Amino acid sequence: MKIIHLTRTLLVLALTVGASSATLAQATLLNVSYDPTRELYQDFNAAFAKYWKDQSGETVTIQQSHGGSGKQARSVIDGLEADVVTLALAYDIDAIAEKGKLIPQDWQKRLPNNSSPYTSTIVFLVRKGNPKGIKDWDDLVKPGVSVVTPNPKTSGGARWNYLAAWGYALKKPDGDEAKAREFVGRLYKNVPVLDSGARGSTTTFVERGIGDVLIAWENEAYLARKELGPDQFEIVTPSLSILAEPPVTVVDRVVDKKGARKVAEAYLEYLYSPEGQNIAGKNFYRPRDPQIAAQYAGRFAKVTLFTIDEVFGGWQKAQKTHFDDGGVYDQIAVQH
Amino acid sequence: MSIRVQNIIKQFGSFVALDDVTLDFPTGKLVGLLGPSGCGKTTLLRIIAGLESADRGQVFLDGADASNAHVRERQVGFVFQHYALFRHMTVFDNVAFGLRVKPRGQRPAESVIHSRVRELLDLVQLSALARRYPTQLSGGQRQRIALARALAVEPRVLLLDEPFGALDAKVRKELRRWLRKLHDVLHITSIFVTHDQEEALEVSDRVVLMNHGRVEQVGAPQEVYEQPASPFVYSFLGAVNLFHGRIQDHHLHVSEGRLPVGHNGFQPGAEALGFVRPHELDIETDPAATAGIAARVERVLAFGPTLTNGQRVRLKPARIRLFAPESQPAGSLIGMDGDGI
Amino acid sequence: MSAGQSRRVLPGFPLALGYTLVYLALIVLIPLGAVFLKSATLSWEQFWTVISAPRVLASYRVSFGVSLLAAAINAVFGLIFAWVLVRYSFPGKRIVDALVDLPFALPTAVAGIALTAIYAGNGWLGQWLEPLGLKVAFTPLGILVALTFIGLPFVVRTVQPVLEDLDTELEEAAASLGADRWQTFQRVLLPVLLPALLTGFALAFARAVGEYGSVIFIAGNVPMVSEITPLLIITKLEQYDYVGATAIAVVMLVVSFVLLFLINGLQLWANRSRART
Amino acid sequence: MGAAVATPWTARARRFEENVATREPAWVKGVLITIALAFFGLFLLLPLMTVFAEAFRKGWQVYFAALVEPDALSAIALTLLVAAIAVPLNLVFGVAAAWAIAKFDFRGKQLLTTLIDLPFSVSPVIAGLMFVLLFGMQGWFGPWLMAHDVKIIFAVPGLVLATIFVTFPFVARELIPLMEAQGREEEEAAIVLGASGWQTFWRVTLPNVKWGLLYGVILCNARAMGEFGAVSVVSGHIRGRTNTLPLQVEILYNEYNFAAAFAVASLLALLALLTLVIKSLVEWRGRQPLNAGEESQGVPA
Repeated sequence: MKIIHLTRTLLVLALTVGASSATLAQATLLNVSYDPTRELYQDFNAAFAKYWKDQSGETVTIQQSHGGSGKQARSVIDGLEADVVTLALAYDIDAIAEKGKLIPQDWQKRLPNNSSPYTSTIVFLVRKGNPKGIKDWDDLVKPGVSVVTPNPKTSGGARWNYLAAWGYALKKPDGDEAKAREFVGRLYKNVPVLDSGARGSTTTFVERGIGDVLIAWENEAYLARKELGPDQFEIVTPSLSILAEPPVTVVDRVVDKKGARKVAEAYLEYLYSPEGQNIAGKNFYRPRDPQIAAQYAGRFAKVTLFTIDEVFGGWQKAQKTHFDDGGVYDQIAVQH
Repeated sequence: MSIRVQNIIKQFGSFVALDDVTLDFPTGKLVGLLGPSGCGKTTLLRIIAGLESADRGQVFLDGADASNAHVRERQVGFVFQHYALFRHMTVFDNVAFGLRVKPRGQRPAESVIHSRVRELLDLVQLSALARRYPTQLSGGQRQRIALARALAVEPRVLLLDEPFGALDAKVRKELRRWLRKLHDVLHITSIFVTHDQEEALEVSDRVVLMNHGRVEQVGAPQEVYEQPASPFVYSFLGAVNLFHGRIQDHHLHVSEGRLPVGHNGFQPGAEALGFVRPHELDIETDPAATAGIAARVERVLAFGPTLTNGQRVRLKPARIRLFAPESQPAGSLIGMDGDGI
Repeated sequence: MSAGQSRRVLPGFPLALGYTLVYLALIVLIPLGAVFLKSATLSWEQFWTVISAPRVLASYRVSFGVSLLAAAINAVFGLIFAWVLVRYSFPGKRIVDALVDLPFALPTAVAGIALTAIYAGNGWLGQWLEPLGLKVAFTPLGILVALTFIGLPFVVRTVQPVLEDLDTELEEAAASLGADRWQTFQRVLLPVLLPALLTGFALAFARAVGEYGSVIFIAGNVPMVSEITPLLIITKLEQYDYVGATAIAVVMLVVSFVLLFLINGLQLWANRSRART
Repeated sequence: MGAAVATPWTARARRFEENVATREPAWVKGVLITIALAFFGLFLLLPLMTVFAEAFRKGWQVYFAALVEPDALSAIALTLLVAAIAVPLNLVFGVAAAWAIAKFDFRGKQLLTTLIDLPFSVSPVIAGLMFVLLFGMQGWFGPWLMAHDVKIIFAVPGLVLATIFVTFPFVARELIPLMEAQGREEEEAAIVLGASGWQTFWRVTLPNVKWGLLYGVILCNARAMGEFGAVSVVSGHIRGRTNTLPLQVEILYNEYNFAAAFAVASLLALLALLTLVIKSLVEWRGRQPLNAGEESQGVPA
C-alpha cells in the first residue's frame, strides 16, 4: 500500500511540475529557432520585452530554444509548444504546416518579404593570412583543401551552403547539371567533419582547428570573427552566392490554444520595425528595410546573389531533388 | 504440547517428498527425525512449523487442527540449520527480536524484555557476548544464540533443523550433550532433524527413521538399534554385514558356506538376505569346523593377538536376521544365540 | 526447498511481483513495443530498403566494427588492469581502483567534450599526434577512443572478482608440475578467467554499440566514414522520417536483445565455472 | 551490470606477491604496472583533469559566473528534480523486483530478470525515440495529451520518463544477486518469531541489503543526473526550462562558451567523483562485518 501511495505522490508531483510550467507559459513566448541566431534573439528579446511593456503594460518573457533547423522543426511537429518559429529555411516551416498541421499552408504570405525579416548569404571563413589562397568556390574543390560544412541532412545552413555551391557551378559559363553535380561531389570529398548543425561546424573549425575553410552563414562568420579573434580569421566573400531567406511565423495552433496570438504576432512584426531591423544588422544579418540596410551597407561585401526560386524552383523541389533520402546528396555521399 | 501429523503428502514437481506420513510426537519428549538427505525429514519439520504447506493431510497441535494456521499463530520455535541469525543485530537484539515484534498490546515492557533476554543468555551460557554481532561468534555460539532466540517467545514446540550440521565434530558432540541436558530442564516438546545416526541415538527420547518420504520405523533409540524393522534401518543404523543367499534346511546358503538360521518363515529354496552386526560375529579358529563362512585373515590390526596373517578361520553369527530380497518389513526374523548352532 | 506452491510463508509476493510487472510494462515493454509496432507500418520490402541502404550499412560497419575493436582493446587492457589491481601492491592503488569506475559515473557528454579537447588537432595530445600523421578526433579513431573509455570498467569489474577468488593452490600445483609462469597463465589461469573475460567483453560491446553522448562530440559524423548508427536514427528523425528512424532502431534493438541473451548465458557459464573451481 | 564488485585491499595483493608460485619476475610486474598505469592515465585521469583544467582556464571568476548564471541554475534545479523523481521510483521498483525474484520461486523468473536488464543494452537514442513515438504529437497518445493539455514530451515528465528508462535496472541489479545470496532463512526466522510482513521487511531484509541498496542508488543517481542521449531527444532544449546539466553543457559548448561549458561539465565531474568516493566507502562498509566474521571463525565454542 505504501509503495502505491508513494508512487502516486511522485506522479502527482511530476504532473504538477509539468502543469505548472504550462501555466507559467501563459505569460511567456517560446521562440524555437535555429543555431546561429542565439545572439540575435538575445538582443532582440530584451528589446521586444521592453517595447511590449511600454505598449501593453504586460511583462513578457521569451524563452529560446536553439538547434539544427530540421531538428527544431521536428520538435515542434512532435509537440514542442513553440509560439513562434524562426528557422533557417522555408522547407522546415513547410514541414510544420504539412506534417504537424499546426499552421496554414500559405504561412509564408502572411508577413512581408516571404516572411523573412532579414536575409543572409553564404561566405567563407578562412584562417589568418588565407594560407590556401581561397578566393572563390573553385578553390574549395582543389585537392588538399579541407572544407568544413555541416550535414545537409540535418542542418538548414548546410543546405544553403550546398545549394550555393551548386548554383555557382551551374551558373559558370559552361555549367550544366552534370558539371554541378561533379563540382559539389568534389567539394564534399574535401569535407573531413560533418556536424549536425551550423554551430557545431563553426566550433570544429574555430576551436578545434580543423579545416582550411568554413562555409558558413555570413552572420555566423562575422560573429565568429568578432567573438573568437579578428586576428585569427578572415572572411572571404565568393563572387556568387545564394540569397538565404530565413523565415519566421507564428504557430497558430499553439498561440490560439494559449491565447497568445496578439503578443506573438507583435513579436514578429517588431522584427520588421526599424528597431528590429537595426538589431538584425548589428548581429550581421542583412536588414530588409532599405534605410537600415544602407546604414549597414559598409559591413557587408558586395556579392551577386541568386535566389532559390530562380535556380531550383523553390524549397520543395530543391529538397526533393537534393536532400531527400536517395536524392542527389545521398548519391554523392555514397560515392565518398 | 503434543503434535500429530496425519496422512501428510507433499510433492515438489514430480519428486515425492512425503508419501502419506502419519506420526505422533508425545508431549515433553525430544524426538529425532533421522534419515538420509532427501528423505523428507526437513520438509516434514517445515510443514509442522508452517513454513511449508502440505499438499494433503493435517497437522494437529494439542489435538486441534492447525493445518491452516499461519506460522505466527502456531507458536513454534524454529532453529535453522545455518542459524539464520540477523547479522545486522547484536546477540542481544537477536534474542529480543521475537518479543519486540509482538503486537503493541502483547509486547512486554523493555525492562521485561531485558531481563528475559538476560535470563536466556544465562541459560545458553553466553551472557558475556550480548553486545557482539553474529559474525563475531563461533559456529557453536551462533547455534546456542539461535536456540535462545527461539526460546524467547516461549514456544509450545521447539523444532530444530539439523542443528549441529554445520559444526565440526568436537563442537557437535559437546553441543548435543548440552542440548540433551537443556531439554531435561525445559521439557518442551521438541523435534530435531538429523542425518547423523549417532546424534539421533544419543540425544533423542524417540527416533523416527525416514526414507524416500516414508516412515520406516519409530521407537526408542535402543529399540530401533537392536530391532531394526527393515533392511534400510539395519543398514542405516550402525555397521552391518550383509549375506545374500538361499534358505535350505535351516541354513542360509551363501557362496562361501552356510549359516545356521534355525526356524524361520521362509520356504525352502527361497532367496533371503541375512544381516549380522559385527559384534555378533564369532570367529571360529578350529580348522575342522564346517559351519559358518570360510574366510582367511588378510591383515591383523593391532587389536588382538589371537590371529595371524594368512590364518584360515570361519565366521559364525551369534544372531542373524533374515529379510526377503525386495522386502521392506515383510521378512521374518529369528533371534539365536551361539549355542543354538 | 521452495516457498511452497499453495501458500507462501513470506508475504508480499503478489504485491511485489504485480508492481514489478506493471512498472516493467509501463516503462520498458510498452515503449519498446511501440518501436516495433511503428516499424510494422512498413512492408517487409520497404523495411529492408531502409535498413540496407548503403549509408545505413556503412553506419553499422562503423558502430559494430569500432565497438568490437574497442571491446577487444578493453578485454586486453582490462585484463592487465584487473591483474595489476589484484596481484600487485603499489602506491596510489586505492585511488586507481576507485577511478576505474569513472566512466560509469561521468556523464557521457562530459566525457565527449573532454576527449575532444584532448585529441583535437590543437588539443593536449592532438597537437603532438597530428604531426605524426595520427588524427584522432573527428575520425573513426576518435570513436574508438570514446568507446574504449566508456567500456573499460566492464571488463575490469567482471574479471577482478574472479581473479581475487582464485585459490593460490591452482598456481602452486602448476608450478610444482614444472610449468613456468607464462604456461601457467596460458593453460591454467586463462581458461578459468575466460568466461568472465568474455562477459566483460560482451558488456563493453553492448554498451559501445548504443553509445551516443560521448561519440557525437568526437566523431566527424561524415556519412560512410564516421557516422554511427544512433546518429543516423537522429538524422532520420530530423528529416521527419519517423518510420525510417524506427526501422533502424528495430535493427539495433534486435542486436541488443541477442547480445543481452548472450551475456546472460555467459554469466551463467561464468558463475557455474566459478562454482566449480 | 557486474558493477557490484568489491574493491580489493592493498594488503590482499601480498598473498600473491609473497608466494613463489604466484609471482612474476620483477620486470614483468614492472611492465604490467606501467601498462596499466599508462592506460589509466591516458583514458581515465587525463579526461578528468582536462575537464577541470579547461573549466578554470579563464580563471575563477569566469568559472563561478558560469555556474550562477540563471540558465545554469535552472539546469541544476531541473537535473536535481528529475533525479529526485526518477531515482526513488526506480528504488521502489528495484526493491519490489528483488523481493519477488530473490525470495520466491515462480515460472518465468529468469525471463523477468533478463527483461529488467533490457534498458542497459538499449541505445539511449532509441530510449528517447520510444517516448517520442508514444507521446509526441505524431505519436499514439500525443493528440489526446494535447487535447487535455498534458505535456509529457518537451517537459519535465518526458525527461523523467527517459531518465527512469535508462536508469531502470540499476537498483534491481544490485539487489537481486545480493538478496538471492542471503537466502530466505532470516526472513523465515523472523516470521516464525512472530514478525509481520512489514516488520520482517523493515527490520530484517532492509538492514541486510542497505549497503547494496545505497550502492545501486548512487550509481542510479549518477546516471540519472548525467544522461545525455535519451534526454536530448525528448527535451526540446528550451533554455531555462527543459535543459538539464548535460544538455546545458552541449548548449554552452555550441555557443563558443567553452570555459562555461567546461565549468558546468566540471560540476558533473565533481558529482562523478563524489559518486566514486561514496561508492568506495559503501564497498568498504559493506564488507566490514563479513571480514570480521572470516577472522573470528576460529573462535572455539
